[in-house]
Amino acid sequence: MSRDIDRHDTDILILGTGGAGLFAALHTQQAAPEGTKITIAVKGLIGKCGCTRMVQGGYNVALGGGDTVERHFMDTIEGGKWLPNQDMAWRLCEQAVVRIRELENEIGCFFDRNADGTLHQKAFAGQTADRTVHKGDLTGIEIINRLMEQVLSRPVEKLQEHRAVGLIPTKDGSALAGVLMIDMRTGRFRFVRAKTVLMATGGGPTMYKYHTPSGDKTMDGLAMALRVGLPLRDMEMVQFHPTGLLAGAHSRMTGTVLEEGLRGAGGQLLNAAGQRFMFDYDGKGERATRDVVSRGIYAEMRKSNDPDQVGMFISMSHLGPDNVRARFKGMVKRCEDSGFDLAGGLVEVVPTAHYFMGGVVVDTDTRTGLHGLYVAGEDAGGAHGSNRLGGNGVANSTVYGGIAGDTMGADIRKMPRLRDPDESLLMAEYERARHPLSRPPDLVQPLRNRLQEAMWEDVGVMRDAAGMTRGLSRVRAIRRDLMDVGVASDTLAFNLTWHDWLNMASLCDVSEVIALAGLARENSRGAHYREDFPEAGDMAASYFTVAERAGDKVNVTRQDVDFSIVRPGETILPEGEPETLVAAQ
Amino acid sequence: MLDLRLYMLQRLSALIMVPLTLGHIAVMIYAVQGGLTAEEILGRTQGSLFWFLFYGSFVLAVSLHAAIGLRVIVYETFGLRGTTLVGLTWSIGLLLLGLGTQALVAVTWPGGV
Amino acid sequence: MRPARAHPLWLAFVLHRVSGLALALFLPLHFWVLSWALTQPQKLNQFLSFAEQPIVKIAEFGLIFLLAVHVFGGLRLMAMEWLPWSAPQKTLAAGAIGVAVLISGTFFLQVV
Amino acid sequence: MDADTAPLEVSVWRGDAEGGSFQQFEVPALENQTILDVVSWIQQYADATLTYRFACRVGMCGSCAMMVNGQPRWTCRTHVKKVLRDRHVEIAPLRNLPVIKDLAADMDPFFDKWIAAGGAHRPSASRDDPIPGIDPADGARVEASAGIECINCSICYAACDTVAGNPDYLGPAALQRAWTLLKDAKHEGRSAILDAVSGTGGCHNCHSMGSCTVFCPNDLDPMSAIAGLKRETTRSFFGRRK
Ligand SMILES: Cc1cc2nc3c(=O)[nH]c(=O)nc-3n(C[C@H](O)[C@H](O)[C@H](O)COP(=O)(O)OP(=O)(O)OC[C@H]3O[C@@H](n4cnc5c(N)ncnc54)[C@H](O)[C@@H]3O)c2cc1C
Ligand code: HEM
Ligand code: SF4
Ligand code: F3S
Ligand code: FES
Repeated sequence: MSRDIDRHDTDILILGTGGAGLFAALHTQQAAPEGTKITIAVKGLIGKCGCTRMVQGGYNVALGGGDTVERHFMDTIEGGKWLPNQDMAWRLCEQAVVRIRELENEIGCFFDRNADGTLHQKAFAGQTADRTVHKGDLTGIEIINRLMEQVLSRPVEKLQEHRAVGLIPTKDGSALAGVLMIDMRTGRFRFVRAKTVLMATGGGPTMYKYHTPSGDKTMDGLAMALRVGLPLRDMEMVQFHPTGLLAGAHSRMTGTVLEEGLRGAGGQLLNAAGQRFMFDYDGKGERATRDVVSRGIYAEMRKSNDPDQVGMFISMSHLGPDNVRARFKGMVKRCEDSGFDLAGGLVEVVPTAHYFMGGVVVDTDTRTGLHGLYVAGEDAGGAHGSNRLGGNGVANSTVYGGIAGDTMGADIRKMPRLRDPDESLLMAEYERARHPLSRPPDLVQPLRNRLQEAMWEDVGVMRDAAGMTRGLSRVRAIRRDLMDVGVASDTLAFNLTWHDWLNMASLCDVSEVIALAGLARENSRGAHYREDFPEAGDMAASYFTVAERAGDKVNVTRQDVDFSIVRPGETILPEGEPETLVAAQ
Repeated sequence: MLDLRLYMLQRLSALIMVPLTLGHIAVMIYAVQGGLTAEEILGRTQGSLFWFLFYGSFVLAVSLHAAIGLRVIVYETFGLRGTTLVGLTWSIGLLLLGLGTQALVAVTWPGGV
Repeated sequence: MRPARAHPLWLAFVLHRVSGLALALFLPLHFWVLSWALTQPQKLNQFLSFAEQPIVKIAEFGLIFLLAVHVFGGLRLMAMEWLPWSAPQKTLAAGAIGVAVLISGTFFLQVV
Repeated sequence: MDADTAPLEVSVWRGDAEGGSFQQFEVPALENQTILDVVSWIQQYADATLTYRFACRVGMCGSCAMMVNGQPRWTCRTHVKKVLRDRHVEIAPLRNLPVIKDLAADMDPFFDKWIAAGGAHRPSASRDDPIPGIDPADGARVEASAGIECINCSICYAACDTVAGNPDYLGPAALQRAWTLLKDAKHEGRSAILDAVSGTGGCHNCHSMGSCTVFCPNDLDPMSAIAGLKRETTRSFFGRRK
C-alpha cells in the first residue's frame, strides 16, 4: 500500500500561503544557503485562500507620533488580559515596525496615506493610539496580492491544492521527517520529506455555526500537531466578532463579517422589537470591545429565544442612507448582492467565530518541541493570550512568518541530510485519511451542521461547566458517527466530499480540546466567558492552559504565566504618559 | 502575435490613410454627380503627379495595414501561426501591393504605357 | 459558453473588424477593375454603367459606409490609445457611426 | 408547490480536461441563496463527486468564479434571483482556462501571465529605509490606485474574446497590474515593464473590446489601463521617454 504514496523530497517545506506562509517563503529564500530547495504547499491556490487575504481593518504598528512599541506592547498584554507570552508579544510589536517597512518598500504594498504623504493610522477598539495601518477596508488583499506576486516570481516549488494530512516523525520520534499530503487534484497521496517544515495553516474556528474564516481553514494544523503529541496552549480562547451576517443556514454568506467600522461610525444594534440594547450591557454601547458586544448580542438572542427570529439587527439608516452608501461602499454592495439593504434597512447579525488565539507552543523563533517543525501565524499560540486586538492578527502572521523563514534558513545549515520517516506512522496516517473510503457512503454535511450547532450552543460565546460537558459528549458522539460515514471511492480526483470528511475529523478533534480547555479554565478572561465563574481571577496568579495528547486522551494542565517583562498592575510606559492618545470619540 | 513594431506599423499606416480615404470619399461624392465614366476618371488623374503620390501612398499604406489586420484575424479565428502565418501576411501584403500598383499605374501614368 | 457581448464597445469592435475584413476583400477587386483603365477602357465603362443600377448603388453605399465606419472607428481607437484617456468611449463609438451614416447618406443622396 | 418554492433546475457542467457535458439537478429554492450555495448544495446533498472551488465566500479571494448562464461571475456574490431564467440556471467552469474537473479551472496560466507581464513589484528601497512619503492625490498615484484593488479572479480574462483567440495574450488583469506598477513611484526599473508588455502577447493585442471593464465585479477598468500602456509604449517608441 505504501506504493500508493508518491515520494518527494525538498529542503524547506512551507504549509499554507497566508501572511505567515508567504513571508516565510520569501525570508527563507533570502536566508538559506544557495541551492536550497524551497517548497510551498497549500490546500487552495497560492495566495487565494486563508484569512490574511480577508483582513479588512488593518495592521497594528507603532510608528511614532507619540505611539511607541512599549505602548503597543502594553495594549497587547492588557487586551490579552495578562495571558500573552510576553516575549512573543514584545517581539511582535517590535518587529511589526520592520515588517511594515518591508511590506511597503520591498514587497510593494501601498497603504493609505495622509494628505502630507505619511501613513494613515486609525484606532481599533482596545487601543490607546491611532496605530492601525490599512488600505481602505481591503488591507489583506493588498498584502497578499503583493506577497503572492513575489513568491510566484521566484524559484519556489509550488504544490497547489495539496492538503497536509499528517506530520510524520522519524522512527525514534526525535525529529520531524516530513509531511503526508493529498494531491487534491488527482486524489493521490504524496509524502514530502524536508529538513525543516513550517506549519502555517492558520487555525480557523470553523466548527461554529457562525464563522468568518475562509472555507479552506478547518484546524488541520492543530489537529496534526495534537496527533504528534505537541502541546497546545490557550485552546479555550475563541474570538467572536459581534456582527456576522445572518443569511440562513444554507448560505455560505452566513457568518461573514460586517465590518467593525459600522459600529464605530455610529451603527446601532437593535433587537426584534426595534430597541437598542447594548447600553444595558456596557457604558460604551455599540462601541465596546468585540467580546463585550458579542456577549451583549448573545444574551439578547437568548432572551428573545425566537426560532423564527434568531439574530439581532444592525441599523445604519439614521446616518443617512446615501452617506452610509458612500462611506461603506464595499459593505453595502456586499449586503446588496446577498439581498440585504445595509444603507437603508436592517441587516440581521449574530456573533461569529473569528479568530483562534490558541495554538502550538513555540519559542520566539517559531521553533516547536519537535526538531525540524516550526509554527507561525494563527496556528501558533501565545502572542495574544486570551484576546487578540483587532489589527494584531496580520501583524502576527507576517512578523512570525518572516521570523520562521529566517530561522529555518539558518537552522538548515546545521541539517546535512533529510530524515527517514517512521513508516508505520506514515501508514497509520495514510489509513486514517483513507478511512471513509472503505465505509458505505453517506452524507457528511449533516454531521458538520450538528458539530456547528453543538459548539455554538455549548462551547460558544458564554459557557458553563454543564454546557461544556454536554458539548464535549455531543462532539464525541459526532466524532464516532463520523467514523461510520463513508465516502464513495470511485473518483478520488478533486473529491471535495472526501475533504469535507477530513475537515470534520480535524474540527472534531480540536473541538474536543476547546471544550476540555474551557472546562479547565475556571475564570473569565478575554474571549473566554464562564457564567459559572464570571470573575477574571487574580491577575498576579494568571495561568494559561496547555493541552497535550497522551494515548487516546487529551490532558489539559495549567501553567503559570511568566511575567518576563511586566507584572500585572505595572506598566513599562514612562511615568506621566497619558492613558490614551486617541482623541475621545 | 502583435508586438509593438507591427502595432506601430498598423497604426501609422492607418493614420496616413485617414486624410487619403476622406479625400477619396469627398472626391467620389463630387465626381459621381451625373455618373462616372472611365474618361472622366482618367481625365482627372492621368499624368498628375499629385494623384500619383496620393494613391501611391494609399496603396503602400493599405498593403501594410490590411496585411497586418488580416494576419490578426486569421490568427485569432483559425489559430494559424509560425511560418504559415508570416507567409500569409506577406502574400496578402504583396498581392495588395501588386494589384494596387497595377491600378495606380493604369490610372495615373501619363497617357498610358 | 460565450459571455454576453451585447455591450456597445464590443459591438464597436465587431463593426470595426467586419468593416476591415470587408474592405480588405473588396480592395483587390477594386484595384483589378481600375487596372482595366489601362488595358480595356471600354470594359471599365461597361462596368461603370452597370454600376448605375440601384442594387449596385446600394452596395456602394454599403461600402462607403463600411469605409467611413472603419476610418472613424479607427480614429476613435487611436484617440483612446494615444490621447489622454477619456471615459465616454461609448459616445465616441456611436459618434463615429453617426458620422459614417452621415457621409454615406450624403453619398447616397448624391447618386440618386 | 407555488412558484416560490418550486425547485431550481440547474444545469452543471461535468467533466475534465478531456471534455464533458451538462448534467441536470433539482435544487431546493431558498431565500438568500447564491450560486455558490446552489453548487455547494449539490455537492453536499445530491452528488458527492461534484468539484468546484471557493474560499472567502464574500468576493475577496477570487477563487469561485464560474460561467453562470454564459457569463463569468463570482458565484459567492451572485444571488440566484439575479440570474434565474424561468427557474433555470446553467453553471460551467470559467472560460479561457483549462478545466481541472467539473467547475474548477486551472488558474496557473492566468498567474503565469501576471508574472510575465512584469506584475511583481521590484523594490527601490529596503526594510531599513523609511517609508516614502507619497501624496495620495498625486496624478500617477491616483492612476495606480484606480487599478490596485484587483482580486485576480480572472473574470475579465474569461470575458475577453481576444484571450479566447490568442493564447499568448497576457490578458486584461495582468496588463492592468503592469500599468499600476508603471505608475508606482516606488517601483524600480519601470522601463522593464514597457518591454514586458510589448512582446508578442503584449498590450498591443487588445482590441479594446471592453468586456473586461464591463464584467469586472470590482468596477475596475482594465481597458483604460491597457490603453495607458499602449500610450506609454508608443511614446517610448518615439524616444520621448520621460
Ligand atoms: C474576515 C476576517 C477579517 C480579519 N481582519 C483582520 C484585521 O483587520 N486585522 C488583523 O490583524 N487580523 C484580521 N484577521 C485575522 C487575520 O486574518 C489572521 O490572523 C491572519 O491572517 C492569519 O494568517 P495565517 O498566515 O496564520 O493564516 P491564513 O492567512 O489563514 O492562511 C492559512 C493557509 O493555510 C492553508 N491551509 C489550511 N489547512 C491546510 C492544510 N491541511 N494543508 C495545506 N495548507 C493548509 C490555507 O489554505 C491557507 O493558505 C481577520 C480574519 C478574518 C477571517
Ligand atoms: C483609412 C483609415 C483607416 C484607419 C484609421 C484604420 C484603422 C484601423 C485600426 C486602428 C485597426 C486596429 C483595430 C484593432 O486592433 O482592434 C484596424 C484594423 C484593420 N483594418 Fe483598418 N483602418 C483604415 C483603413 C483600412 C482599410 C482601407 C482597410 C482595408 C483594406 C482596412 C483593413 C483593416 C483590417 C482587415 C483590420 C483588422 C481588423 C481587426 O483586427 O479586427 N483598414 N484599422
Ligand atoms: S480586473 Fe476585475 S475581473 Fe479582472 S481579475 Fe481583477 S477583479 Fe477580477
Ligand atoms: S476585453 Fe479584451 S480586448 Fe482588451 S479591452 Fe478588455 S482586454
Ligand atoms: S469565494 Fe472568494 S471570491 Fe467568491
